Amino acid sequence: MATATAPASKDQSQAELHRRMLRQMLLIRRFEEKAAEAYALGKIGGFCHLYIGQEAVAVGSLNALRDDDYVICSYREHGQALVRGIPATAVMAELFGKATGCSRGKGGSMHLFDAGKRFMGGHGIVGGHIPLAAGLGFAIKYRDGDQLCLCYFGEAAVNIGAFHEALNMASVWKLPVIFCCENNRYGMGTAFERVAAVTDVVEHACSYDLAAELVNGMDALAVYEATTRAVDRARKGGHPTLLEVRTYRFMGHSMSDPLHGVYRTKEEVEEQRQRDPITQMAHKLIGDGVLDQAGVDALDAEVRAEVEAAVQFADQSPDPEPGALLTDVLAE
Amino acid sequence: MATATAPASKDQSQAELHRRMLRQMLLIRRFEEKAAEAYALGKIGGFCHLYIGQEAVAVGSLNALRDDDYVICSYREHGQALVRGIPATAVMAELFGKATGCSRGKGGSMHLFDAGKRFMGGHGIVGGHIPLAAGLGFAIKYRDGDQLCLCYFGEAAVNIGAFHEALNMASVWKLPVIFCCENNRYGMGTAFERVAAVTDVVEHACSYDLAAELVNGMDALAVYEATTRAVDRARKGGHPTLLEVRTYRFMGHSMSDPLHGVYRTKEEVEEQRQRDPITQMAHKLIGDGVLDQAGVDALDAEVRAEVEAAVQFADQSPDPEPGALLTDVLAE
Amino acid sequence: MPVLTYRDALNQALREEMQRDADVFLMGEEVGVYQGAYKVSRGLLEEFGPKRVVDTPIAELGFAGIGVGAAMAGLRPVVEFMTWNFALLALDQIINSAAKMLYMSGGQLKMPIVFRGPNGAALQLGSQHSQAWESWLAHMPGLKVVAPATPADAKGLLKAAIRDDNPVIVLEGEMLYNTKGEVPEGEHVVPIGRAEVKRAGSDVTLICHSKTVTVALKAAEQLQEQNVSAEVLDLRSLRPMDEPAILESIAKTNRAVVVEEGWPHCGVGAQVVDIIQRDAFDQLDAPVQRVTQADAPMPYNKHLERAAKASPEKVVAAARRVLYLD
Amino acid sequence: MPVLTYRDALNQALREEMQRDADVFLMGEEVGVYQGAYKVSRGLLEEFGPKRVVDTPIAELGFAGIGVGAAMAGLRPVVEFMTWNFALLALDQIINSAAKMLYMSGGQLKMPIVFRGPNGAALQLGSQHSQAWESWLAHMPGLKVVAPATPADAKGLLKAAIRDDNPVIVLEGEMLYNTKGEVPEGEHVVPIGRAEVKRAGSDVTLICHSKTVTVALKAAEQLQEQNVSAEVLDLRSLRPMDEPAILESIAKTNRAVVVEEGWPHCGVGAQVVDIIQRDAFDQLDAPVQRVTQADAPMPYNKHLERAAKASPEKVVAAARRVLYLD
Ligand SMILES: Cc1ncc(C[n+]2csc(CCOP(=O)(O)OP(=O)(O)O)c2C)c(N)n1
Ligand SMILES: Cc1ncc(C[n+]2csc(CCOP(=O)(O)OP(=O)(O)O)c2C)c(N)n1
Ligand SMILES: [Mg+2]
Ligand SMILES: [Mg+2]
Repeated sequence: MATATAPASKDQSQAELHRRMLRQMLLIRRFEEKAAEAYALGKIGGFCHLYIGQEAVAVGSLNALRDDDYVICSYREHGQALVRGIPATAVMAELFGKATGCSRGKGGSMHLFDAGKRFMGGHGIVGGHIPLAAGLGFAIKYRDGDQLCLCYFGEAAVNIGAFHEALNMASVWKLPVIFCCENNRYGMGTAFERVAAVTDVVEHACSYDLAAELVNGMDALAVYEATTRAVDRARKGGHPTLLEVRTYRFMGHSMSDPLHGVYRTKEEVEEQRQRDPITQMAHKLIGDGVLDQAGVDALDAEVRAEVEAAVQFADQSPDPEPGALLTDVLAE
Repeated sequence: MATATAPASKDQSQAELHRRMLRQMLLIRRFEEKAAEAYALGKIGGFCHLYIGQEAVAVGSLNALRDDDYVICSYREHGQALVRGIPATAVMAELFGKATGCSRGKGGSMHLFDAGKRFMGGHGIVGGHIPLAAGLGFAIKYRDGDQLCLCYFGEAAVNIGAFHEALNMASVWKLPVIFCCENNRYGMGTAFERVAAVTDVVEHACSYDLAAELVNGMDALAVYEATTRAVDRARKGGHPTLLEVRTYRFMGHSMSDPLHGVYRTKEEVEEQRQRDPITQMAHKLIGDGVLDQAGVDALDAEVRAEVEAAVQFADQSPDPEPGALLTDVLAE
Repeated sequence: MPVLTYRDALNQALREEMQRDADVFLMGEEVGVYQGAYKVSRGLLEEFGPKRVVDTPIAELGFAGIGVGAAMAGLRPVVEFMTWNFALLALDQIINSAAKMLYMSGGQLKMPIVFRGPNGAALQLGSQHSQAWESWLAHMPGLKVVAPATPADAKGLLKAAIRDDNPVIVLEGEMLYNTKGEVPEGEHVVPIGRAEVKRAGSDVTLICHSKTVTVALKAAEQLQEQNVSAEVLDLRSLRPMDEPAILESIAKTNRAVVVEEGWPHCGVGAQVVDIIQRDAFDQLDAPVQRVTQADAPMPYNKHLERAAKASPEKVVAAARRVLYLD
Repeated sequence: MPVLTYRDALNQALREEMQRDADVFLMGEEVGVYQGAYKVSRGLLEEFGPKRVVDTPIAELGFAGIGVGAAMAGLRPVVEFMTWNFALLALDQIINSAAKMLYMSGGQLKMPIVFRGPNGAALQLGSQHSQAWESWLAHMPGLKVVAPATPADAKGLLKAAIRDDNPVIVLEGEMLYNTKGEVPEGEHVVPIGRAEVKRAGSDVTLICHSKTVTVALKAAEQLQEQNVSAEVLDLRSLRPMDEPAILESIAKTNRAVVVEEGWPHCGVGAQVVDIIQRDAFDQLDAPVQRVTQADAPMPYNKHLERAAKASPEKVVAAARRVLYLD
């Protein structure tokens, strides 16, 4: 994930970064589309929360990290898992519940893990992983490391106590943590303004003396830049940051939720789709001369093949052995 | 508790109010001193948190309320119970665990209740009663009442999730609640600045769009006035308020805690004692010509007698019947 | 008698009680605009308006406490947890505020509140979303705990819960919401604390509740084919527990299997065993057997999940063990 | 062998493990500057500094989660709850994060964390501060749960807990902190999962743990005067539970009384009963009896409180019942 920026080749490496970011966004989009198909076919079960519409957030932010930084997410984490470099095969196999999945088929869509990639999970209790993020930051500081922890959560998590307790301690102890709130306006079927007294999430930074930034989450580069600033603060002295990234989810809350539902209008969703972060990024890259349309199409074809292969891999992978039911309950 | 203010006798009724407030502060002080004695004698058991030093808060705020308003407190609630009009006899008997206590001997120092006086308890889990206060406000609003709920808690409760969840909902639903934070600088042995990223509690009002005021908690009249303003806001349209009342506890955290301990200096306690809210109030009343020193002494003698009688009452009262162990577990 | 789903039976109970008593209101996540995460509250916002059907933020501890506060003032809140998994965050309010309020106030403050929502595993929801909390909740004095298995009991027990002056925990089953059954119209209140024989039998008693009633009934059918007559006793209430009904059945069969959804260690079934061995020791012809969830967090993979859950096959095997048939 | 208080034995365990392994740290309310609410951490701040002895805000859910996060990164946190009553607020992190992390990550993330603090009633602390949580915690797969009764076990089990790669719950007793006993110096690790006979006997087994060991030992003395020889079996670990030790004792005495601090319904004792009746059915000469806390919240009044708690008298009476002496 580390971005090599030798001064001589700055433009080139930047073009490379942008190209990679577009590819990652496409990978997420195609992956999620296939996941939806597989869900409809009953190959994936349980709750499955797609990331379509929010791709710029994971892609923009994770590219600002180093490989030895920690990442921790809510249950809407397919995108982050892919960008972090967990192979699409292992992520798809996990959704299929297979032994080859990144959590050996025991976690599922909401609990993707890859300890080697310092991807510390998908977590299912809203807000529950925010203290864990502070704990990862605590461990870094304890060991005098210069890593950080990037933590993703939805705006609805701001209403729950764990968020506040964790932000306060992260600030008191100056932990190297970036709290990245993906404000997609809704928690399931509830518009944020119906349940939050103050709808600018960044406002909460004042109560905890955190650095804060409000970011356009439909613009991967804006997210990249804001995260880079937050990363700098975290590495130098561990000042934590609260990022509020305004984004939108194009699909229902989970696979069992209709596309727009009663809580938002079809028109609103259509309007938001006009701001598709992938189209915008592709447009920019074409404008910058980094890629032409054919180049974009080629990238898309590439990721489609990658996702197709992932589905096949997942489909053909074995289920966990029956004995797996009782392993991993306790470590030896 | 309601203050009758017919215009003609405004000065007189104000003098009356101030005299009553001084008497109430003295009552708390003498009550607590006797409670400490009784504790040393083993007549009172368990945790016992004295209110000495903070008298101006309960007295200043509760005098701004009506009889049909709700009051709810933490475990440090002897003062509020007395000002609310629970007889000293019933409060002392509760501390003694007697059947005549305001909670029939089953609650103890931390769980004083008087439903008739709308005194909705002492509660023992830090922050746990703050949502209950919002619920009482919810019920008032549900019934289109013009009452309100006044809720007391310490500054350390600001670090716990329940505080945040409750304030947010109270604001979203515009509940008639006054959140009165008694900031006495310490939660047990922990100075607030060691555990809170931002030490001005009022700052949290911004995150929840609450009205807020910072108040000198050593000045009963300042507390009275600030509370009156908050009461007005609550009755008209139910806008909730966060009051931060700066005060100080002259004694240890509870009876088992030494007077100053290792977490604060003897000098600091001595210095704070110079700001004794009772001395200040007496001084003001003498200056205003409401009372002379003899008048103050007479008040003091009166409350001493009242407290002495309370101790006797408590001492002579019977324990609950053995069968009480298994009653009140469920309502019929 | 009309045939309703368990979901609609609950909906009917809520609607009727809200019509009957203006102090009853419903609050929780997604109960209003969204019509309920599992549609139990469908139509209620439209009928009763936002004052009585209150959408909350995701703040289980906070809104449970608001419910308790409202009950202190005499309202009769029904607090919905989207699932009981999330109620873990609200336990302080359920236990320390609701269950103890009457006691620690010396009998002054009643607590007419209902906490309800789906409990236990559904399908492939993974470790954090598949937990059955009945033994925890049943442990607590000051609470009542019910776990209806059928649409009729769902309606009748929810109505009883709402009318009760104590905090009542209603454990529903996501997997039960679509099941159908006859439901008496109007006034149908099932008293809390009474078990019911769902199928009579004479050789062995299968003691169960909630989702495991279906499991036990299927097992009873399979046992019938093996010429074993199993009685299926649905506890319905877990606190208080209907000890006389348990003992009566044991007096008849002298053998029992307890089936529950939760984990084995300190589960509700252990308490049932304790009651039986203590008060029917001399009538027992074999040790009581238990069928529970595997002693592990719930795995996501569907085969592992199936293997983790109580099943008719496991109940049949346990019954054969208590009958010394294997 | 040196005689230490239970408090100092715990302190010694913490100190030795912190000296031994730089990844071990202690966090919680008042553990540092204040030297511990019950002085278990006395002197540790001075020896190890504020990096390793961390005073937290009152935020049980948050700091428990920070501990879990630190353990995910490989540190070995010891999280102190001022009392387990307050840990109710942190259960989501203990259950949903700590107990399930290894499982739902498919074996990738170990969870070497200890949650400890006093559990159960002390004296006159009232309803919200007098709760014994062992049956709740013992219910959960993914946790280990220990409840030492003596200074030696306190040291040995805490050391074992800190070295364990799993989340271990250490239930201490406020009423035990001042009790004294011989404690082996240095390397003294009591394996988790092993009960211990604290007094040998042949007529009846008194099964107990933590504070109730003292109660059972006193009862055994009184029984001795009545010519009844009682064996006192201290479970020490509640999860895993030492089933062989229980069965071995029953094989000898054929009779048992289970004594616990918690409430009766679905308590730990019910599980012990289940184990005994299932695996020693034919050896039992009488139903197992239980002595528990009264099925009510804890009252403040001292006489009522005394009546609520398990006592030697109640244990003696129960023992006489299982011996058919009354
Ligand atoms: C504590 C808790 N309460 C309720 C839920 C059920 N639930 C799952 S996701 C969700 C909405 C969360 O919204 P948000 O945080 O905005 O994230 P988004 O889904 O928009 O990414 C809810 C209510 C839960 N998982 N945890
Ligand atoms: C959730 C919880 N954690 C810990 C405690 C133990 N405790 C009781 S009072 C207290 C300090 C509270 O301080 P503050 O809120 O400032 O109130 P004060 O005592 O100063 O009035 C603590 C830590 C508790 N009762 N509840
Ligand atoms: Mg959202
Ligand atoms: Mg304080």
